[in-house]
Amino acid sequence: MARIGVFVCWCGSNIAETVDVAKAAEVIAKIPGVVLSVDYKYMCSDPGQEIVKQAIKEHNLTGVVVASCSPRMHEKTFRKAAADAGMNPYMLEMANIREQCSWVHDNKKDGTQKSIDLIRMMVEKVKRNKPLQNIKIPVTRKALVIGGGVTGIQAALDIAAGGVPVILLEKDMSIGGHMSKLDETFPTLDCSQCILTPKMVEVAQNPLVTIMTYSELEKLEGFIGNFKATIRKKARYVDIDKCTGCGTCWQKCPVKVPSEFEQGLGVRKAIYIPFPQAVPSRPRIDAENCLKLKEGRCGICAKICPTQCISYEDKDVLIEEEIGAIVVATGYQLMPTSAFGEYGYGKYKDVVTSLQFERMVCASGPTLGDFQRPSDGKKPKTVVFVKCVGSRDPAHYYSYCSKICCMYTAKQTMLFRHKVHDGNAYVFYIDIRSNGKNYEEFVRRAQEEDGAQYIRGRVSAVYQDGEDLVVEGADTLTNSQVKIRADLVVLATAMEPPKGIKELAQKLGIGYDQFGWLTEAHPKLRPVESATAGIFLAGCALSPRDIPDSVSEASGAAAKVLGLVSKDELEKEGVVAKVREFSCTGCQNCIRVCPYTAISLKDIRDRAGNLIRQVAEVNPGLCTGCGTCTPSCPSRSIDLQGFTDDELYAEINAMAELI
Amino acid sequence: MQINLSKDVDLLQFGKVLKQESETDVRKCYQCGKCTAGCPLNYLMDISPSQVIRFCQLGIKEKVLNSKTIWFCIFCDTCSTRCPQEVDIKGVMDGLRRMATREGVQPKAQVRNLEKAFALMIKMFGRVYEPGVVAGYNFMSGNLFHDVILFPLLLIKRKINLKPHFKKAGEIRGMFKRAEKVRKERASEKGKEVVAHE
Amino acid sequence: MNYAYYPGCSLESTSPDFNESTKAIVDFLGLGIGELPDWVCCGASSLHPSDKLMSLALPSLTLESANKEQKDIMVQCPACYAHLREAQEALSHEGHEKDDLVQVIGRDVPAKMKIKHLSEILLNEVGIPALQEKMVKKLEGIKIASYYGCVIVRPKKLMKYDDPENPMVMDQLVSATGAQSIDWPFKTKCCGAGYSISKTEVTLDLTYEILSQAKKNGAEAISVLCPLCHINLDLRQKAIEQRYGEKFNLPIFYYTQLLGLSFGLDPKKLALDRLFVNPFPLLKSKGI
Amino acid sequence: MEENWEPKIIAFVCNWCTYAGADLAGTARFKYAPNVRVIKTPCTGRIDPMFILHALEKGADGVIVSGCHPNDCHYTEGNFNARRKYIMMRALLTQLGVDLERVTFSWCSASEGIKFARLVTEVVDRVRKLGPYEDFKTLNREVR
Repeated sequence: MARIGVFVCWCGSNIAETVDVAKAAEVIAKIPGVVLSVDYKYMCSDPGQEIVKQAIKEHNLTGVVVASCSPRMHEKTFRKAAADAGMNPYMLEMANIREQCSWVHDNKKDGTQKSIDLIRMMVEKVKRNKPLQNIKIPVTRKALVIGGGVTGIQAALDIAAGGVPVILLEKDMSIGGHMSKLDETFPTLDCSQCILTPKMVEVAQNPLVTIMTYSELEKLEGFIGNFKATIRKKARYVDIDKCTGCGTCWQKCPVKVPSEFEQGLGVRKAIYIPFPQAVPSRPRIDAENCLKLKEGRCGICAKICPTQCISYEDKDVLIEEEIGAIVVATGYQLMPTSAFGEYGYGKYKDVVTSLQFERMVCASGPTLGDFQRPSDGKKPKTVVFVKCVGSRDPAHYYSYCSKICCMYTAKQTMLFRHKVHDGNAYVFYIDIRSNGKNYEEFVRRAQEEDGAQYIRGRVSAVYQDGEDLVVEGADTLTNSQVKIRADLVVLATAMEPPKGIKELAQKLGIGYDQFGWLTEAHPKLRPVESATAGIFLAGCALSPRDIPDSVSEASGAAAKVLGLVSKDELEKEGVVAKVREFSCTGCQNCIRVCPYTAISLKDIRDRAGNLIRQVAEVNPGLCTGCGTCTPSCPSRSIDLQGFTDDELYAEINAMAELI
Repeated sequence: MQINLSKDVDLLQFGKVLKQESETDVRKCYQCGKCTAGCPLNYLMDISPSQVIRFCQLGIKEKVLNSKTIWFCIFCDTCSTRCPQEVDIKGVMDGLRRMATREGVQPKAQVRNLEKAFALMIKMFGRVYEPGVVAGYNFMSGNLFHDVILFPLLLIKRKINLKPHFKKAGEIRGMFKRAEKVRKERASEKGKEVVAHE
Repeated sequence: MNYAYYPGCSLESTSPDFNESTKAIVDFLGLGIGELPDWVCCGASSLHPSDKLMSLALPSLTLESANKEQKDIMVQCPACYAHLREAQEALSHEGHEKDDLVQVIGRDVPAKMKIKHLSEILLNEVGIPALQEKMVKKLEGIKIASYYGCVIVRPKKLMKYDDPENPMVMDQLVSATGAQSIDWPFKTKCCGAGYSISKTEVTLDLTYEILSQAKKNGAEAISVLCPLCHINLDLRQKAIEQRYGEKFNLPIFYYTQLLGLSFGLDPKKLALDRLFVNPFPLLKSKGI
Repeated sequence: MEENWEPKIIAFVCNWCTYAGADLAGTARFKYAPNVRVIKTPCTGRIDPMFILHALEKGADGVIVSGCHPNDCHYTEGNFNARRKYIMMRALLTQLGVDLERVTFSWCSASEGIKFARLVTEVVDRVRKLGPYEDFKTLNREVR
């Protein structure tokens, strides 16, 4: 038989003014099961809490209802008090007779009546409450960072700085990402290599960081604190532990291929490192183009390799890792010029992407910084920069703004003018978005000091006319058409999610938007978390960002990871769903509606191990207690503890009879 | 130029009619100017296509209905094809022309006479009898000898067949009448008086 | 294949050469496409702006007769093509517009039939291999710029013909003949046909650009699929040369004529003699 | 209709948006009709259509279901599930001959205290016009 104690609070005059607390307590006392019903001026005060604790002990109460302010205010306070008095905290409920009663009604009769009802409802609920235990989940003290760009590198460094081992996973053969391809960076014009390569070395040398390049996530199982990641190390045909990176192989290799790192502007060999500062500075053989692997001819590299580290029989390897938390920093890719018909579908050599431009001016680029245009090596004197190519174009491509183009275009006009002092730089823009520290000043500098000619309007078409390119644009400020004969056209093409991102997101069980950008748990308050517990997001994986934003998000995500793995056990509220196995039919409705993939099928076998049937099983680690599964169950076999059908129906009954 | 938006403009009414006529939403336009940039006839226009859209956004009807631009537009559709915001600029020009016609605004370019000539031909013969069109056009535009030099050439090349052919002419005349009627009804629904167009 | 041929007014009057060459190759290929009986004007672009309703009603009549014959429609003139398509759209979507239309025509018109341009039919339904089997002459060595004009490719949603920025249908047919179809930027630039009569100088300005671009890209002739484009580039080429003091002397072929030549048809049947810019010197120089 | 009858309204709300909204109505002192009794659930996704029927059966004259706005759900998609169920529910209610005027579904965020206050008053007025809800109770009696 339940022994409920009820404590009605005056909250000074806040409640007492419109609720006859004494009368309420008195009426409630008559409810069967209520052994004690008192009122007090300030329940939340220390003496107030003492009253509760004492009562629990003296009357050995099985449940408590505190009728005062909103549970959002003091539920924790009172549940702690109850726990201190040796009662299961989930056996205490609050009736909200302040925010939802005394403060919104001014007629004392109504107020009192409503308070009595509200308390009554809670009493009926508490009678049926079951003691719940908070859930404890063990945590693996190891993190996985997916993506070895500047974001991933920063996240790995920060996590390692917290003393936690990290695996830095990169699908390409070197870490460094897009930033390693840039020449100089806005708004400070310091050289990208100079600030990035030290970080690359630092992360490579950090004993807590394991870098896995040319590897991808194959499979992910488990849940927060307890992930099991399967990683595919793709065949590299070079044993990077034995290899010294001496470079004899790629000097001797006869095959020349356009270099991905140089955006197709330079060449590489079939065995190669992408760029001199690559980390690890170890080559790989590109199987599509290697003569040995294609036709069985050649094989020079293996012959001349001083350390015998090349093996043409190399195969992909699968590695399993226990992981506690994951940071996804998969970055972006740039739309190629070939996507844009009005700009020549990439058939004009001298229409390039902004990233190609970076390589053209970069001192470590294919021309070693000597500024030449791709078609004929001529030094361009007139360069036209076109912004919002593929961005802000819902009719054909993407509706979003790629965010960084305004800034890097301004930067590129400067780089150009520093190479060609008497050159003309034209920039076609719709709006200039320079909201960042020293950004606006930077854009002004490009125009005022480096003489970039900004034209407000879009470009309708670009076509080859003899040696030159003709740019047909508009200047909407004078409302005139403008034609420019240019030597080079640079398209600030849109940033888009990298290929394969959706597949990866599905492996991780995290959400993405219609474009493929990963979605954060909350756009404002949980910007670096995914909806799946234990998986965090940073950088351009979420949407276009510049380096400062990406790096700060990396640190943010790292902090989240450290917070998570800092304890050996996670503790979370006991309000989770529970399956009644005997009646579960395994229809999987709950599995379908669960937003957190917290429910799965479990086999039930007899002693002989034969499968009898399958039933739903809730993973308390993943369950957030939303209760969406409960109404979806046709056989009433899954129930949300703390808000069970039993408890809620009791509330309904109590209310309906009384009011 | 000064516009008193709070006084001179009936944006709602104008916007509604324009949307009906052009089946497109000018509010989508963010003035990137790509339409102007690609327009083959911009060099003849008094205000650029993107400006026309802008004035429409502001609801300044007089300006657009009295512009040369709407009459110079040749419907090559380069603008609409490349517009990033799916604004059918051509459709807007088209709609504005019809609105102008309805409100009896005198066209600011010569093209209309040609249309009338065409319409006349079709009424008469059911098919366009091109020498007739040219003649009719010249007559209306008061430039009787325009292009006449070309006729001998055309004749030599047997490129004009001189006998007009009568096809369903009667029926079509009937259709013109009914079209007039329907237009009147629609217009009266919109509570506008109609300047019939023949 | 079950098409009826809708010539349209231009092909009837000012562009008989297009008309004849079309009939010539259609017969030669034995596609069995006869002319659609009692078709009427499509109310082309110059009626359109002033009178939307009529510009939909007229082509509806043509759709109706095609329906009577239970045939799909084969068109050559892009303007007609566009207007038939528009009428079809209007008729196949319930709503205000359709109601008005029905009221004007006096009855509802079912418009389920296919409407296709001959070039599409040749490329997609006959197919290059089948065409090449029938080819006896290779037009080798002629550099030809395929010029589409605006109407056939725009608006894409309506015409569904080919990529408006870089269409390839005609290019493929032209290179099938052995001629070299060059890549150039003005394939779909407007020729100003709408002003051919009312504001000729405008047309001249625009066509001049097109001709000179073609020449710059090494074209020796231009292939077109639109009667109005043809008039402007061919008939008015002299005027253009005078206005800008620049000689072009670019023969303007209809793609049907080029195909006809490669089929070894009689130039007279293809009405080559009707072109203003005499194509024969060029053809001779290439030994065709 | 019995003397001085007052409509009984029961409101099923989610913890994160509407319950907080109701609290805000309190802290801001927006007055509303006292006829409503709020039952808190973690998420509208938890609200079983049967709750609504049960409430009506047990003598409620009107029901409010309210949670986070679309896309604001604390549990990302619980409220969409709720909406789907509610659509089904409406069909069911009409089947059963329950006047849909008695069951109100509304989004109400944690910042919309005033909206909650108005919602309640509005529903109370509407139900007051409809009069007490007897059908199910009589039905029950017959069954018994």
